[in-house]
Amino acid sequence: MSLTARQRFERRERLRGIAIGTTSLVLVVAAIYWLVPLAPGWEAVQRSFFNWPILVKTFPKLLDAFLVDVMIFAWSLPLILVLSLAIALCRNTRNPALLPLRVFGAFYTDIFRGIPTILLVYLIGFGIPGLGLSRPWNSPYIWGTVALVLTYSAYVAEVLRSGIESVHSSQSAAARSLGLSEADSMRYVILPQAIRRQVPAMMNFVIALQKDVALLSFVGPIELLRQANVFKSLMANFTPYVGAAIIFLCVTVPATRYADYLLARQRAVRS
Amino acid sequence: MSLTARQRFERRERLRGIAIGTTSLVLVVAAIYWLVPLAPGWEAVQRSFFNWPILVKTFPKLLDAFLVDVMIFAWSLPLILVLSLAIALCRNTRNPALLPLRVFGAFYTDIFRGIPTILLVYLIGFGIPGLGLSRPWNSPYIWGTVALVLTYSAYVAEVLRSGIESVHSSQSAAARSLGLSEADSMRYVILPQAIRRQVPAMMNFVIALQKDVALLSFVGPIELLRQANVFKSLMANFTPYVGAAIIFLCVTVPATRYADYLLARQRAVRS
Amino acid sequence: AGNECSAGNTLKSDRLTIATGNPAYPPWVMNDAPESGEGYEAAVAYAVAQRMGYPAESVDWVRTSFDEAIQPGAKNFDFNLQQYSIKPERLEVVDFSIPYYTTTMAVVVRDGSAASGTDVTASALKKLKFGAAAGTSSQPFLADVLQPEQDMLLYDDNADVVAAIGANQIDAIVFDLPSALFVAAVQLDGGKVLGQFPVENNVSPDNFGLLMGKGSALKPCVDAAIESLAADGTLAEIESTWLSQATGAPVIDMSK
Amino acid sequence: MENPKLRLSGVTLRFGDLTVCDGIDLQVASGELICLIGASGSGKSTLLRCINLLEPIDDGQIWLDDLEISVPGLDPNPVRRRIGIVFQSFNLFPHMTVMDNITLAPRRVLSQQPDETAQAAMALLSRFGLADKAAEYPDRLSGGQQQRVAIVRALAMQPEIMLLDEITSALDPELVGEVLDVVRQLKVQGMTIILATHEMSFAREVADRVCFLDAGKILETAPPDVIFERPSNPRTQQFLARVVRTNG
Amino acid sequence: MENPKLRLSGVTLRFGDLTVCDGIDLQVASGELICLIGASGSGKSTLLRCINLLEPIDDGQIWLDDLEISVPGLDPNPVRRRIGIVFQSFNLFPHMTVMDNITLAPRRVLSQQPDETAQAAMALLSRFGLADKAAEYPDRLSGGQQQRVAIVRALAMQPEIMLLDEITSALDPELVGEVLDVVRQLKVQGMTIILATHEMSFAREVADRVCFLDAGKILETAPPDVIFERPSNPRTQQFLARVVRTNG
Ligand SMILES: Nc1ncnc2c1ncn2[C@@H]1O[C@H](COP(=O)(O)OP(=O)(O)OP(=O)(O)O)[C@@H](O)[C@H]1O
Ligand SMILES: Nc1ncnc2c1ncn2[C@@H]1O[C@H](COP(=O)(O)OP(=O)(O)OP(=O)(O)O)[C@@H](O)[C@H]1O
Ligand SMILES: [Mg+2]
Ligand SMILES: [Mg+2]
Repeated sequence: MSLTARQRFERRERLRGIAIGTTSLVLVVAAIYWLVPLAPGWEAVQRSFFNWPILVKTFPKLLDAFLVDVMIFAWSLPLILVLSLAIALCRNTRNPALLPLRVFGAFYTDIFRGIPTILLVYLIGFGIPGLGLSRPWNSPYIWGTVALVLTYSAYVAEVLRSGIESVHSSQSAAARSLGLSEADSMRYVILPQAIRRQVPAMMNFVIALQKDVALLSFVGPIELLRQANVFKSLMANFTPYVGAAIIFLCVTVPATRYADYLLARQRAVRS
Repeated sequence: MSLTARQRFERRERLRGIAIGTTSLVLVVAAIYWLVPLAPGWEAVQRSFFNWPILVKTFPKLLDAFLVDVMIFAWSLPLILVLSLAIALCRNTRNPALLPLRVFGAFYTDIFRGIPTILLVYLIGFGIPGLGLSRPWNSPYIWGTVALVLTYSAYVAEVLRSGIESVHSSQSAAARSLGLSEADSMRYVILPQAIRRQVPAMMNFVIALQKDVALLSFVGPIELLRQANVFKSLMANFTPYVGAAIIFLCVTVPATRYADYLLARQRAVRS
Repeated sequence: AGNECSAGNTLKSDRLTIATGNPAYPPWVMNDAPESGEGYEAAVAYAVAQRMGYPAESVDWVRTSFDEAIQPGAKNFDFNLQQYSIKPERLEVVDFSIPYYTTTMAVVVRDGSAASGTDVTASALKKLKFGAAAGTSSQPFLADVLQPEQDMLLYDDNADVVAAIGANQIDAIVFDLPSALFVAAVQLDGGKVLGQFPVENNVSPDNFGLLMGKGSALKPCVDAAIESLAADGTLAEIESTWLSQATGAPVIDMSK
Repeated sequence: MENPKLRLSGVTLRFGDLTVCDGIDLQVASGELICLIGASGSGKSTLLRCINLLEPIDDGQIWLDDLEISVPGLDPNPVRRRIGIVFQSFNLFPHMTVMDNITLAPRRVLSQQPDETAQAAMALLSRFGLADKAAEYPDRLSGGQQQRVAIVRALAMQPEIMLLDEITSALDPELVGEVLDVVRQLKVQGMTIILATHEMSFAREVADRVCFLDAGKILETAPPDVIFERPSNPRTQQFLARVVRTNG
Repeated sequence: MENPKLRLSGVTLRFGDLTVCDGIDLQVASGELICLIGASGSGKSTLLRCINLLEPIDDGQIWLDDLEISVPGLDPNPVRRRIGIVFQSFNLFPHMTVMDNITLAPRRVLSQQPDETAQAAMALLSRFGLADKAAEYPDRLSGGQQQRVAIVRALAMQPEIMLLDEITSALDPELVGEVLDVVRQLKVQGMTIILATHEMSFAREVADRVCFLDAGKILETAPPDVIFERPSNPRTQQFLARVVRTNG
């Protein structure tokens, strides 16, 4: 099929863009590749951060430790979603009798976003077991997770709340006019739309959570970043962190790309 | 003025809500106040976390250290906003010739969200100065800030991007139809609306940034959380963290309340 | 196992649970393997255990961070050693044994750097930019005793301080002497102990004690064990095996 | 009127200082079709929303048969089941197929069996010529189709009264016809209908009575002939004069 | 036609498989008022967007006076300055006052002095009876007022052609009148206008020529008398029959 004028023009533009892009990429990479090693401290930096033998030596143990992250992540995420949803719903009530819930929701997000997570992890991870719980109920996994869930759900609740508010009130009017209860109209009509709109913002937090699982290490569990930290201390070398970064990127990049792809497809299909 | 039936009903409901709320609050507080101290470990926990003499002794120094946070925050925030805006605009270009910018934007957000911030802080905070910069150009304040800005701008760019995408395309059509350049229609028409919509999400990150300034302490600066950490080690006591939390809350809670108030007022005035 | 003092008072009956850091550094613990008994603290731990009636095979090791060691709940160890300085503030929440090692502070610089030519006097040292590992005794020492003119920088651990001096962000580091010797010799390229602070005059004695939970019933047993180890010269012997002699590091003149 | 299906007495609603419904009295007999006409902002939509309890009224009463539904604190959902409403902007649920849009409420509120609901929904869809659209998402439909789906969705709850709020004003003139046909059908089947509309000619054709609203008050209620030929209120006269001029 | 102000030749636009404009030929003389009519989805809005270069066309050419504006890669902004467009949904900028809505483009694009622009804007606002609304935000205005502001906003750029896309279809019948009055004014002042509309009676009154669009093609172009009285194309006949029936 022969191309129209516009298609030819756009193809030329696209090619030009790719050419410019590739050229500049190559230039930048070449500059980094040739110039950085000329810096006087390059060898030392390379030894500290990009040390192949150390990477090879530590990587398997890092992978092991990553399983702990995966585990904690896997059970924290649903808890965070449930709790943040509950808080967002609290903040969203309109019924005058439910004022206390609104106040509670505002308090909750203010406090748990405002307190440094590390304090919360200490306070809950050490403080609550310190009140006299015995094993297994004093497990740092349990209480560290609680602290993480409290913090993150405060952030995610705000994201959900603005999603809920962004669904036009006419949708909820339509749902309630059919006789659906508040709960049903929230569940079937408002939330599905709200959540869909907030996927990029939620992805931000999923990625951050994936990394903040490391906060649990303050109260004991040895997960990926903690393991990298141990290796760093032991070997006085930062390469294990590079190993950790590789592991994280292998998980988060495909996840975000996939989420973006789903969103784009959804946008293309609908509307 | 006499009240209508509805007003009477709503006032009754509201009073009932306040009554229930106050009662449950009192009950919960009372339960905590009377029951928690009965726990066998309460005294130890209190000594470790809520130690009045330690709080009094450390608080002034914590406040001093907080100035460092304020400073870093003050110069990081504008940098983050500018950079994240640039990235969001890159990701948002539609021009086929600008494909490389889009790809760059996607790369940037993927990488800098995906890499553990601590690695970035080490890599940039120690690595770049280690290449052979001399004082003052190797300052941890400079390079730590760079690391922080790179990470945060990746997150904030995603927030801005979804804000920009949420402004209906008819707005940009209207702007461009008047002959406004792409840049002008972005600046005067799209961005003001996008940013306004994303205020709650941005607040999330402003609050998180306020606390994550602490990441700079990995490369030397003694800010609030590091100072708390020093006191914790010195005194084997977590109370200084409570002091730090109080300071943070004193800043973040009024800030969020104020942002919420502005948003609510805006919503009431407009539409 | 266990002698009449310790029996029945340990976490696990007939076994002694000892904690150290994660990781544990040389020269205190070699190769991050306390079970081998190699390294000063590993050796001391086994010696103390021995005196308390626990042969090596009755000893279990666990790892804790500093935070876990001082948290208010039940401890998962009988005693914990990772160069904990005995400080009055800490005694409020944990117990310490009598000191098993006393050391002083030392200054590490990079050989050939401008700072390596500094006079070993307090007034000359004050002009340097110092760094230290946060949470060690170095920080209060710098803040209260030496009081350098420029703000000090603090780091998470020795590795980070070493990186900072490598990046030329600081001129000098303060460590306890054994750590200083080890860092200068092993971790830091061309590192050098510029000088050590005098032990006398109460300027900087740093006493390491075994850390136990507040009110631990084991404290008298542990104290007795350390006392006897000190008395019969075992401690000195272990020290000479694992800690390099501090010869060659000049004593810093605090009066100038 | 004896046993009116719906009775409004002194219905008043304020938004802050603005009185949007101002002491509205109205009785609607079973099977009657009432048209509300009036300028934009005169309160037509708000009145319909009040009847459906989407806005709690400040004063006055609303009876449905013998039940006072305006009692503060009354559970509105059983009432809303009996009153269907269709909005100007359709308000279909964009994330659900047409079928799900229609069957959601019967399933959740009337606790009907899924297949039973689906059958009933298909029957309704066929009746309005939409049988082949059951699996589509709303934004794949034309405006007229969307509006018919919205009507079907309300009918699926088997309401006793239908409130229709300018259901044609978002449609292009070709599509208006198909939606108005649906209203004619409903009337023939004896549904009680209140219809807010700007389609004067349609109001004239189908209404049993027409109410002219202005600034929240019903200024005139009369059979269409009377309203359109010899309106008694000067404001009504003025309004109709202007509308007829531009509508040509 | 000699020296047409605007000339379209074979304008074609596809969205994927859908050909929305299908070889459109049209010449518009200076000062002429063309009405585009046709069913929803026939491509009226899209054609106007093509002329304003909001959609880059796939094939064909568009000339404004002697300038071919459809050249790929041409900077569209100087062209857009000369062509004003007003959308069905107004698309005012909600975060700016009426005055800022109007003066933004003159200030940024024509680099006018702020006070000069403000004066010109006030003059236009007064002409359309909006002088007292200059400081309001758009959502405080009625639909008719918003639409008039949108027209003023386009006029403030002193365009040579105005494209008006169903500018009355979001308005209630009383408001329609005031907006149509504006169009009559513009025509009197000699503006070249292309107007997509469903208001047949208005098209008939003001148009110099009417184009009937169907499925992206102009099926018939003729003076209004001819189109409305004796349309030659069967599809036009059918469309008009249905529209006139429901429009009563
Ligand atoms: N939630 C609200 N808050 C404040 N004022 C409102 C609200 N809803 C409606 N109004 C006001 O109430 C008045 C009546 O609005 P309503 O929508 O009922 O008019 P209408 O007769 O349906 O008009 P239209 O023909 O444009 O649909 C208007 O002045 C409107 O601005
Ligand atoms: N961005 C787009 N992508 C895909 N299809 C589109 C797009 N914009 C418009 N269309 C399609 O192009 C066709 C013509 O649409 P257009 O809006 O031009 O019609 P119209 O004549 O203005 O209709 P109306 O009277 O409803 O305004 C429609 O079928 C529409 O679905
Ligand atoms: Mg209405
Ligand atoms: Mg259109």
